[in-house]
Formats: sequence, structure tokens, C-alpha cells
Amino acid sequence: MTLVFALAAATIFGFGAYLVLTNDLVRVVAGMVLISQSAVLVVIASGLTRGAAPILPTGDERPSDALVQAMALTAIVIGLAVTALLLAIVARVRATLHSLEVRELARDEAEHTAEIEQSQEPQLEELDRDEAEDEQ
Amino acid sequence: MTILTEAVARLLLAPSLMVAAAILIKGYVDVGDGFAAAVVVSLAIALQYLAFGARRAEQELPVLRFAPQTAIVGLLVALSSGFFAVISGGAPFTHEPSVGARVVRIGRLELMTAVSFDFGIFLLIAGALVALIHHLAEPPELEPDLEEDAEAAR
Amino acid sequence: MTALVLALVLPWAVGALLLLADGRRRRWGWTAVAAVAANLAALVVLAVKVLPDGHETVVTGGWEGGIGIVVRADALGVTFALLSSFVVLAALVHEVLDGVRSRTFPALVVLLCTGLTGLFLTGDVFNFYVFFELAMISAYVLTAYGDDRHQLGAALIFAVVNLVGSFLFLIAVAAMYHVTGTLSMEQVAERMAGVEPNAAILIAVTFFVAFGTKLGLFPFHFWLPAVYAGTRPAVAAILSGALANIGAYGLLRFGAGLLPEELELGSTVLIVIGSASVIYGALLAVSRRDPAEMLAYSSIGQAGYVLVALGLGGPVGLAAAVLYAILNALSKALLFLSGALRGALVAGAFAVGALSLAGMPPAAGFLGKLALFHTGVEEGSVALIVLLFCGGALAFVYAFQLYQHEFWRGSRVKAGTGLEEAAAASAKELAAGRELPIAGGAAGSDVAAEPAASPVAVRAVSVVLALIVLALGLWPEPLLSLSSDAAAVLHGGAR
Amino acid sequence: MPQQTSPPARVATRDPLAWAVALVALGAFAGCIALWRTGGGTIDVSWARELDLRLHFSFDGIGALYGLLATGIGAAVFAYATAYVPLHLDHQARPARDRWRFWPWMALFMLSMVGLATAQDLILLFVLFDVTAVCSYFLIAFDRQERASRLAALMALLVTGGGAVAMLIGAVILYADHGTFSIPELASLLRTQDEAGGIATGTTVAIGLIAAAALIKSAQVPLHFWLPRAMAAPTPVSAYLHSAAMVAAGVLVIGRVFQLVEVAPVVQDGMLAIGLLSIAVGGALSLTRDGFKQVLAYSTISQYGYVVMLYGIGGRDGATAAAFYVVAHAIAKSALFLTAGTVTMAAGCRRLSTVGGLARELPVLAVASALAAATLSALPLTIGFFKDELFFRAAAEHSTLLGVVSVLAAGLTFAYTWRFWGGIFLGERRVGGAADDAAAAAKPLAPVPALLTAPIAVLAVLAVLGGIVVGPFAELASDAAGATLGHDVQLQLAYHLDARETWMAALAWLLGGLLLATPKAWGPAARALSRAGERFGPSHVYELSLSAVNRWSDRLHDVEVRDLRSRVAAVLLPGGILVALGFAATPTAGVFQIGSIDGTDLLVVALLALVAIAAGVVAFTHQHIAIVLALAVVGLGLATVYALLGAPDVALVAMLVETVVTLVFLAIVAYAPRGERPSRRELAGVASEPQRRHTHSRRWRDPLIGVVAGAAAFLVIWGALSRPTPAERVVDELVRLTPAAHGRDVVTVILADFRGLDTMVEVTVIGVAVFGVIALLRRGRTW
Repeated sequence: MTLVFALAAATIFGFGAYLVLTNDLVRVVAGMVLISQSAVLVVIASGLTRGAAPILPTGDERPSDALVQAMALTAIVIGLAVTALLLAIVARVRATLHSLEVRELARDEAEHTAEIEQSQEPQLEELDRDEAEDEQ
Repeated sequence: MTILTEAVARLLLAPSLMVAAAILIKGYVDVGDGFAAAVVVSLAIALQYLAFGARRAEQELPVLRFAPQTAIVGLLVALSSGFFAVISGGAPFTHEPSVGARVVRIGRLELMTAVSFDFGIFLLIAGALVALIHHLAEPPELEPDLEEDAEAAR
Repeated sequence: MTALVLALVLPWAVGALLLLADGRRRRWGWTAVAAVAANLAALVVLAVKVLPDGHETVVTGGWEGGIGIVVRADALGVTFALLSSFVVLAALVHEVLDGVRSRTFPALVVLLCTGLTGLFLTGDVFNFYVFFELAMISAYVLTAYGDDRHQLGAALIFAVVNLVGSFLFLIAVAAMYHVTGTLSMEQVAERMAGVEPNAAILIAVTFFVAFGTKLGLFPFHFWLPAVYAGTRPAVAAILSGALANIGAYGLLRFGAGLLPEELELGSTVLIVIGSASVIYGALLAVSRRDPAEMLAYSSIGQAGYVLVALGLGGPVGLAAAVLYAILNALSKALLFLSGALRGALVAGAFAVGALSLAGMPPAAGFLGKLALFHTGVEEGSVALIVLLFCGGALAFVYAFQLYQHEFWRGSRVKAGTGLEEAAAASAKELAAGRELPIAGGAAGSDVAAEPAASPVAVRAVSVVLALIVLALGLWPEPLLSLSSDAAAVLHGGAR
Repeated sequence: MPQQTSPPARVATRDPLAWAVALVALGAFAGCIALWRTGGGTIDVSWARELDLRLHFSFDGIGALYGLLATGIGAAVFAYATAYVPLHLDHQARPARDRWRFWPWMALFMLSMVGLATAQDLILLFVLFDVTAVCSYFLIAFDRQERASRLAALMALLVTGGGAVAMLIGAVILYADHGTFSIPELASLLRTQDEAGGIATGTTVAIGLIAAAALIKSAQVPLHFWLPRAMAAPTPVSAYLHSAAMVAAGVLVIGRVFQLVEVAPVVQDGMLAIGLLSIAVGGALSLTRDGFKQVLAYSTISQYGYVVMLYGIGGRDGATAAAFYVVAHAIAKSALFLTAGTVTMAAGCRRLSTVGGLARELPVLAVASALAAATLSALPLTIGFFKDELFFRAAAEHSTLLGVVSVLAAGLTFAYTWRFWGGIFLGERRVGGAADDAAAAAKPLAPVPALLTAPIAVLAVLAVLGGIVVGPFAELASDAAGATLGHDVQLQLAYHLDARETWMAALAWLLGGLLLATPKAWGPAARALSRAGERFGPSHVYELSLSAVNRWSDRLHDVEVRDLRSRVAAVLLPGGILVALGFAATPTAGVFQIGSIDGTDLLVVALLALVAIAAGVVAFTHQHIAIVLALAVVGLGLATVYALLGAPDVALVAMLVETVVTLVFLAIVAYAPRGERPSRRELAGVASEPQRRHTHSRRWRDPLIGVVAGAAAFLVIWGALSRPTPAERVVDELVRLTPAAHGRDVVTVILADFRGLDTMVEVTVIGVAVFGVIALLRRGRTW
């Protein structure tokens, strides 16, 4: 089972990573959701002692690891929070840029940087040669 | 939406609130807690939004308007039940009644700090999710609200 | 214990309440300031109790450590908490005085401060993760603060890249729990020693990637310039002066504290990556015209120093890492805040920051350089000394090129103005330069069209920061003993 | 330059700020004299215990010498500046408040020089060294509206600041080897070690680094170029910089650490060579310059070359001569600089070629500066005579060759000094033009305030006084030499007409006169040298490297990735590589375990497979609705897995959360169907053609990175999961304690009690996220 869980979590993680690299912002968020699912699965797997639900443990049977369940719950909730937030950012991006493409965003940023660089003179002011010869 | 969905939505509201209450109360004994209960409630309300549309849903349930405030009140309730013990010198999240002490019960509901903590979480999550649903029901707003800006500047 | 709890609960409750308020109103802004100030005050009280080598521990629920969550204030945690809270306070006061532009800003800053305090003071691995997420999620929203669409892009980049880091961190925490069976840092540290090396090193690498991303080390840094340059100065100050501390602290706590053997094993890699960051960040910073972007690249370089010091290790190296992190946070906050302002004394404040960045006395930055050279010499590594020298020389170049560019050439576009405005301003400047003859001015001299000065109170914040940086340079003992006490926590000097 | 000495300028002369600083200087001067006469004093307190830093000041001979220079010359220069600065600002039409950029720095400059002169600790020395550099940075850039000033300031800061770092490194190396930063302690330690059989190479390197820092500060060839450039500063600054502060700080440091240098003969020989080189290069270039201040700047390089050479010679003779030389040079050089400033103010010219014959109109100035020139060129009856006498003696004692060289050097000094003086005051009267220019001959001089002449006269009188009553100066120099050498030195000075040194001096004068008389003979050669220096010299290297760094920076910046995808890739790919490194770094045999699968697990395996497939569907679908649905399958599938694994709480919440996530996703996706409105860029009518080319290469890159990330994650997860869980697990305790916490569902009890803090933070995160969403979508309006 160790291998199975590792494989499953890694596969989900890999697909998520691939999605984050795509051009479509909705798919990027989907990728983040997958990565978070993968992390939760790892959390659950890290306490992989199958057993009864840890409710009213009698002591006869070893219950499943309750601590990782608590951690997984927390992680799931946090995953929900970041997903909602990411989606909101994406919605704002779409509303402002009228596009859901990462490329569009990058281009916008590149233009912004270029404008900044152009609007200001270069930092290093090179001396004119003749001026340097014997100034004043 | 059809009349059928509206009817179903209306019919489902009360039972889902009951389910949520059950999940909340028996949390310490069985599966479920304040968080799950809150999600159930907010899903029931989301159903109202889907069935009636945002405006009508909010007209029929004017109490929804207080969702953000509810969320913050919930947070403060949870925070204070977590930290009130500090006032008397105890550790945070100290549990009252303490280990081994007798627990007062009302029916199956045991009165203890963990329950009020859970209730705070319920309020917080329910309020927050309802607020989220409310805002998602309309597309994002981009224009700056000028009159409010002017007001804030004062 | 009261101080410890208050430091956490006060900003927590106030921040939550502020979420409902319209933060653009002055009174809410000042409420937020009061909350962060209270947090800082509580931390100071805590620091007085804890330093030099004590610690204060609270276990939630009054259970035994490990059962409940251990909240533990030791010298290292308190140092970073103090530092971050101070920077947050400065940035918040700056923004409140300058006029808050969004409703949620004060609330988010206060909650961010809560998250930071929590994560620096927790003694529990998973609790670290949740507080970390609290700080991060506030930061994600803060990055979008302001109405510029570039800030939105910055927020997206920031959130996505750092979330990848966060989830890696979570995976590492889960793995760590699996191999040690506990979440309390103290117990984890004991049990990690017995863990089979392959698993341990893979966990360590995952932590490193997570924190390296947070800290913005080369080659994980690519998100950083866009984010720092895209946000408003106060937010950039918080990100670089407070939030980036998570990376440094995480590397120290998880690396040197929990995984010392793995750290030792990977020291070469750390030094190589650190050196690459130093040179890469400094080199890229040299010709940046946008001050925020330059400061962003400079942060990458400075993070490299922290990593190099960590890689060298030992009491001296660890203390140098802490010291460097503190100095960098302070000077970055100062530079981001003052770089956006205009008027008398601001240039002076910025110059102090530039001096500190370049490691020139009397600003405090030279202490970091001294400590690093000390580490390098003790290590006997000529290459390292040459690297530090080159990094320092580049820092000289970029810090002062920027300073002169910003403050000696007359008007400049204030950060945060729209592009159209910026273009108009620079066009006007050009026109003024060409057409208006200045009496007595020699040919070729630039025309200084004095820009409007920023409000006095806002400038005062930067000046106070600058004075603190100067004072720490002139009287370095508190800073030095703070960082060596903090480092002592890690190498067992005062456990 | 406008010809005006307007009344406002004269009013500004009574500027209380300026006079306060000047009076402080005067008071400090008196204080220094008092301290010197009473034998000084010592402060030694701990500064930073942690780094073993001490605030160790001692007013010894060196402290007295340089302290008196800094305050005495300071008082004269400051007095001069009270008149100069208002005029300067007035000429440039700058507001009077700009003087705040002058006086505080001057005061700090003086203070830090006194501190530097008395510092006994290497780190303290470094700190004050840098403080003087910072002061000079701001003072050189006083005319910051001028590009030349800004560049000069940056250059001075970079070169001297960089040099100071060398000193810091040296200090740290010495500390690492010998455990102290204190110079006296180091001196005795090293001497003992030297006698015991020589010092370590590291120590020599450290001493060399410290000496290098000092030489750079003293503007010695080849790192001299910042000094002539620094002439962009206002004249009083230049005067102070050259005679008593910045440049003097370099030789001061050499004097201070001389006992360390003595044990490293290589360093000392190097200093001798560099000193000689500086004398020659500085002197030759000085002869080719036209600007007043340029002539004087190169002369300073040459003059400090003498001092460095004397320290290179070393011993009693060298140390005394060096100390005396610094005093005499400071008096003469400050007077000459101030003269240049006054002439510029009066005539509005800054070049020898545009001015001449002013002796008649400015008689006091002419006489005073003639005395200063005489001092510099070592004529009798001035204090300068003795400086050369000591110089010749030390050189000739060292070797005949050096004696000959020293005569040549003195000849050079004589020539450039009088070329400067003669160029201004002798010859045909002209102002603002070449000879034969009628307009220039008639152009009147602007009136000059008395304060622009008086300090020069005072300095000249001092120089002559020193030539007659040399006793106090000799005492000062011998005290300084004593502090330098670490043992007492006696210096007797008097005129002996028959001495060898006198003849050498006479020979030098003759040589100088010859040089002056035959400018045509050496002119072309000297100018060629100067041109070569500009084309290939160190200053050019500096500019080249600075612009190369800037260019490289730009180039690298252009190739920096700037889209989200590459930024994420930049985390995943190196992360994967690091994981692979970590994997390879430790033995792996038998570490990884497959684990057992029993019957009931088959359902879990099948479900996980389904989840993985659904994840694949998410990855390769482009329809947003399909993505959302496939994500829901992943989530619900995992929830079922959790239920099967005995985690009903997780399963419940995962299911509920999955529903919420799906709803939120659908809501956001539903806002505006794709492609309904043209993008911003399309609105602007810009084609996005160039970007498309990259898409093809991405087709393989992105999946590859996904695979790398997945593989790395796999290694980490599998590696960790393969470890058996420890026998002692905290969760068992939790289960045991659950009844004590009045609960039955362990998970809920953990969430609400044992780890309630986690839950509290977690729900706060949800709250922040929701309010963040509101902030983004509704600008924060809560409802």
C-alpha cells in the first residue's frame, strides 16, 4: 500500500504541477487544487494504519490514526480557503484584462516593466570623453 | 428556475438546518463538528440562491444580511472560549469542566467550553460561506465607489 | 505567559473585528496600529523575560507537551517575532499616515502580524504550518492591495508560486510526522536523529525548497521582483521586511534546529546556492531603474548571504545568519518606505538604508558584513571572502546608483501613480529641462523640478527607522547579543 | 560665471550655522593643543562585547598631529568657507538652505578625522575611515545638480569604500589569527612572533590589505583617479580633503599601523614602489593640467607619494620625515587650494590658460600664496625647507639611487608648484581669455570678501613661522613618529648650510627651474603620458567595468523569466533536481518498501486509480466545465478513500468542501464566457504573434516539468512512507486521553481540544480568505 499511496499522491501532484504550467488561469487554479489534494492524501497516508474509525475506541482494535485525520481536516479547509482566494484573483484578472491567459498577464507585466525602464534614464551616467579629459 | 426547484429548495431548507444542528450537537460523540454543520447550512442557503436568484433569496431570508457580522462574532466566540482560561491563569484552550469533573448535560448536549468553541466555529464558517455565496452571485465590481471614497477621506 | 498569550490574542481579535470596518477611516487605521503596537509591546515584555537563554512554554489545554500544542517562546522565535512585528508596525503607520486606500488593509496587516507572531512562537510543526498559512493568505490579499492591475498580476504570481511552496511544506510536515510519530518540535528534533538518512534528507530537501521559495533564493526567486515591484511600498516593506523572515527563520529552525545532520550534509549545496543568489541578485540589481525592482533583486542577494552563513554553520555562522536576516529586514523596510517619499530628510533616510545595504558604517549593515567576513575567515575560504567582497562591491554600486538616481536628479515619478501620469510627468520634466534656463547653471546640468514633498508625519516614520538603523550601527551590542542568543538556541548553547 | 558679489551674499556671511561650525573647529583646535601639551589621554571602553569591539581612543602623537591638522586647518578652511559657500550658492542661484548640505558634513568630517587620528582599534579605524568616506561623498556631491559632481562622488565612494572593505577583511584575518583588534596589542604580538621566526602568510596578506586600503585613500597610483575627479567639490572641501582630512586619513592609517607593516617587509617594499610611482605620475600629470584644482590634485597625489615612500623606507628617519612632511604639506596645500578658490571667485575662471598677471590686483593673495608655494617647493625660511631636508636625508640614507630619485622628485615639485603660482599671478594680465585677448585684458575682477584672503594669509604666516621657529613642529612630528614606531624619537631641526641635504635641495631647485623654463621640451611627452593614462589607465578601467556591470545587469534582466508558468517551473525544476541530489547522496538499497496489500485494500487501490485518472482528465481537458466536474470526481473519490480508511470525519468534510469548491469554481467560471469580449491587447490592436512561436517548444517542456515534479514528489513521499512508524506515537496518548476530555470521537476532540489552536487558526484562515475574496470582488464592501 505504501507504494500505491505514494504513486497516487505523486501522480496527482504531477498532473497538478503540469496544470499550473498551462496558459489558462482556470486550469492553473485546478492545478493548485490537485496539488492541495495530493498534499492531503500524503497527510492521510502518513498515518496509514487502517483500522476502525477512531470513535469510542475500545482498546481491542487499534483505531486509525486520529491525529493525521485532524491534520488532514485542517489542510482540507485551508485548501478551500486558498482555492476560493485564487479564484477570486482570477475573476478580478479576467474582469480587468478581459482574458484568462497567463500569457496576457505576462505581456502586460513586460510592457509595464519596459515602460518603467524607458520612462527613466539609465542609472549609470557615462562621462562624455571630452568632458572627462580635463574637466573645468 | 422552475416552480419545482423552488418548492424543493424551500422544502429542503428546514431539514438541512436540522441536520446541521444534529451534526453540531453530536460532534463530540460521533462524526461531524461545527465546521461540517456550517457547510451543510451554507449549502442549503446556496440552494436557495440557485433556486430563487440572489435578490429573492435575500428578500425571503433577510437575516442573511448579517452573515459577515455573524462570521466575526463566531470568530470572537471561538477565540474567547479558547482563551478565556488565560484570565484565571490557565493555559489557552483549557477545557472546562476540567479533566474528571462532572459535565452538565441538557439532554444529550454536554455543556463545556469545547461546545461553545465549536459553536463559534459554526457561526464563523456559516457566516463566511454565506457571505461568499452572496458575493459570488454577482460578477465582480470594478468601478470605484466614489462617494464612499469621499466619505472615507473625511 | 500572559505576555505570550496577549501577543497572540490581541491582534487576533482586533484584526477579526477590523475585517468588518472600513479601514480607510483613520480611526480604524489607528486601531490597527494600536493592535500591532500592543503585540510589539507584549513581545518586548516576553523578550525581557526570555532573553538571554530562557524560554517560556505554554501547552494548550494544559496537557503535556506533544499532546497539546506547545507554544514556546525562546530567543530565536522572540527575535524574529519582534523584528517582524516592528517592521509591520512601521509599514502600517506609514500607510495609515499616508492614507489607507482599501477597506481591508488594516485588518489584513493585523492578522498577518498575528500569523507571524504565532509561527515564530510555536513549538509545534503542524501549528507552524497553520500560522504560516494565516500569514500567507493575508499577504496574498495584501499584495493585490491598491487598484492597479499590475498589483493583481503580482498577487496571482505571489499566491501561485508560494502556494506550491506551502503544499510542499505540508507534504514535508506529513512525512516528518510519519517518521517521528510526533509534531512537537522538541520531540521531532530528538527522534529525527534516529531516522534513516535517505528519508531524512529527502524531507530536508523538501523543506529547503519550501523555505527557499519563500525567501526568494536563486533559482526559486523569479516570482519575487514582479511582486515587490508590483505592490505598494508599504506592502513591499511588509513582504520583504516581515514575511520573508519566515524563510530565514524556517531554514534556521527546521534546518539547524530539527535537521542539523542533513543541514551539515547539504552545506556545500547551501553555500553554492547562497553564493549564486548573492551574485545574481546583486548583479541584476545594478541597473534597475525602478527602485522597488532594485530592492527586490537586492533582497535575493541578501537572502543569499543568510544561506551562506547558514551553510557555514557553527555558532558564528548561525549568529551571522540571524544578524544578517535582522539587518536585511530593517534596511529593506526602511528603503521601501522612504524610497516612495519626497521631501527633506527622506533622502537622508534612504541614504542610511543604502549605506546599510552596502555594509558601510555608521549604518548597522556593516555588522552583518563583519560577521560574515568573520565566518568566512574562520572557515579559511578565500573564495568565500572574494565572493563576499564582490557581492558587497556590487551592493555599493546598486545602492548608490539608485540613491543618486532617485534623489539627486530632481523629479521622479512617485511609485503607485498611473502610467499615463508617469509618462506625462517625465515628459514635463524633459520639457522643463530643455526649455527653462537656470541662472548660473552650467550646460549639461540636470534640472531639478522639485516634486511635492510627502506629508511630514509619513516622512517621520522613515526618519525614525533610519535613526534606528544608525543607532544599531553605533551601539551594536544589543543587536549582536540578540542574534547570538537566538543562534545559541539552535546549536544547543541554551536549550 | 556671473560677476556679482551681491549684498545677500554678504548678509549670508553672517550665517550663524557657518560660524558655529568654524568656532567649534577653533575650539577643538585649542582643545587639541591643550591635550597635546598635557600628554593626551585614553578612552578604552567596551563597544560590542559580542564581537570583541572596543572604543579605544588614545590621544598620542599621531592623534595630536592629525587632530591639530584636522581642527587647525579645519578652522582656517571653515572660516574661508563662511564667505565662500554663500557666494557659491549665489552664483548657482541656489537657495541658502542648501548650506545645510555643507556645514553638518564638514563638522562631522572634522570630528571623524579626530576620532580616526586617535583610534587604537582596527574596527574602530575602519568605521571612522568609512565615516570620512561618507562625509566626502556628500561634500563632493555638494553641486549635485551637476552630473560631474554626482559621478565624482560615486567614484570616490566606490573606490575608497571598496578599499575600506579590504581593511575590514585584513582586520578580521588578524583577529582570527591573534584574537584582538587592538593595534598596540597586535603590534607587540606580531613583533614577538616576528622575532620568533617570522609571521604567517595570512598575516602578511592581512597587513597588505590594510595598507592597500590606506593607499587607496591616499590616492596612490594606480587607484588615484578618484581624487582629481573629486575636484568637482566646492573649493573649501577640496582644500580640506587634500590637506587634513580624506587623503590625509590614508597616511594616517599607515602611520598608525606602521608597526604591523614593519614586520611584513613585502608590504613595506611595495609601499616604497607605489610611493615612487605616485611621485612620478602625479608630478608629471600635474605639469600637464590646465585647471587650477587639477594641477593641485595631481600635486597631492605626488606629495602623498613622498609620504608613502618615506614609510616605505621606514625606520626612525622615514617615520619622522613622513610625519613632518604631512604637517608642512597640509599648511601649504590648503593655502594653495584656497588661493585657487579665491581666484575663481574673483576672476570667474578655473584654468591657467584663461588667467594671468593678477599679482598687482590681488597683492595680499599673491604674496600669501607665494609663501605657500615656497613652502611646498621647500624654499628656505619656510617650514617646507625642513620637510625636504628630512626627506632627502631619509632617501639618501636608504640608498644612493633613492637619493637621486628624491632630487628629481623635488625638482618636479618645484616646477609644478611655481607653474601654478606663476600662471595665475605673473605674465600678461588677462581674465577669462587667452593672451592677446583684448577683452580678457580689460575684464575687471569681481570684488573679493576679505575672508577669502585672510585664512590664506594666516596659513602663509604659519608656514613662515614654522620655517623660523621650527621647534614646536619638530616636536609634533617626533611625537607622531614616536607613536608610529612605538618608541620615543627626538628630532632636531636647524639650518646647516653645509649639509648634504641642502645641496640636494639646491640641485632640486635648479632642476625645477629648468623644467619651468623649458615647457616645450617636456610638454609633448608629459601630455602623451596623460593621454595614455586616460585611454588605458585605471580610471578608464573603472568606467569600463562599471558600465560592463550595468550592461550585464541589463542583459541578464532581459532574459529573466517573466511569466507565471516559468516562475512556477523555476521552483519545480530545481526542486526536483535537489531532490534527485538528495536521493543520490544517501544509500537507497532496501530503503524503499512496497508494502502489503490485502483483500479489503483492493477497493482503495481501485479508487485511487480512478482518482489518478480523473486527475489526468483534469490535466488534459480544456473545457472549464469538464475540468470542474473532473476535479469533483477527484475530490469525491478521495473522500471515499478516506471513508474506507477509517476516517469518516475527513470523508464528511472532504465531501462537503468538495461541493463548496465546485460551486465556487462554477460561479467564477460562469462570470463571463471565454472570448466574449476582446482582450485589452486585442483592443489596442496589437497582434500577439511573437509569443506564439514559443508555444511549440512548450508542448514538451511543460509535461516534462510535470513529470519531474511528480517524480520528485514520488521519491519524497515514498521515501518517507517506507519508514515504519515509530512505536511511540503521540496519537496513542491522544486516544487514551479522549475520555478525559469528555469526548468520544477522537478526531473531533483533537480538533476542539488537544489541537484547538490549529483549528482556531484554520477557521481564521477561512475568514481571511472570504474577506479577501470580498475585497477583491467588491472592493471590501462586506455586503
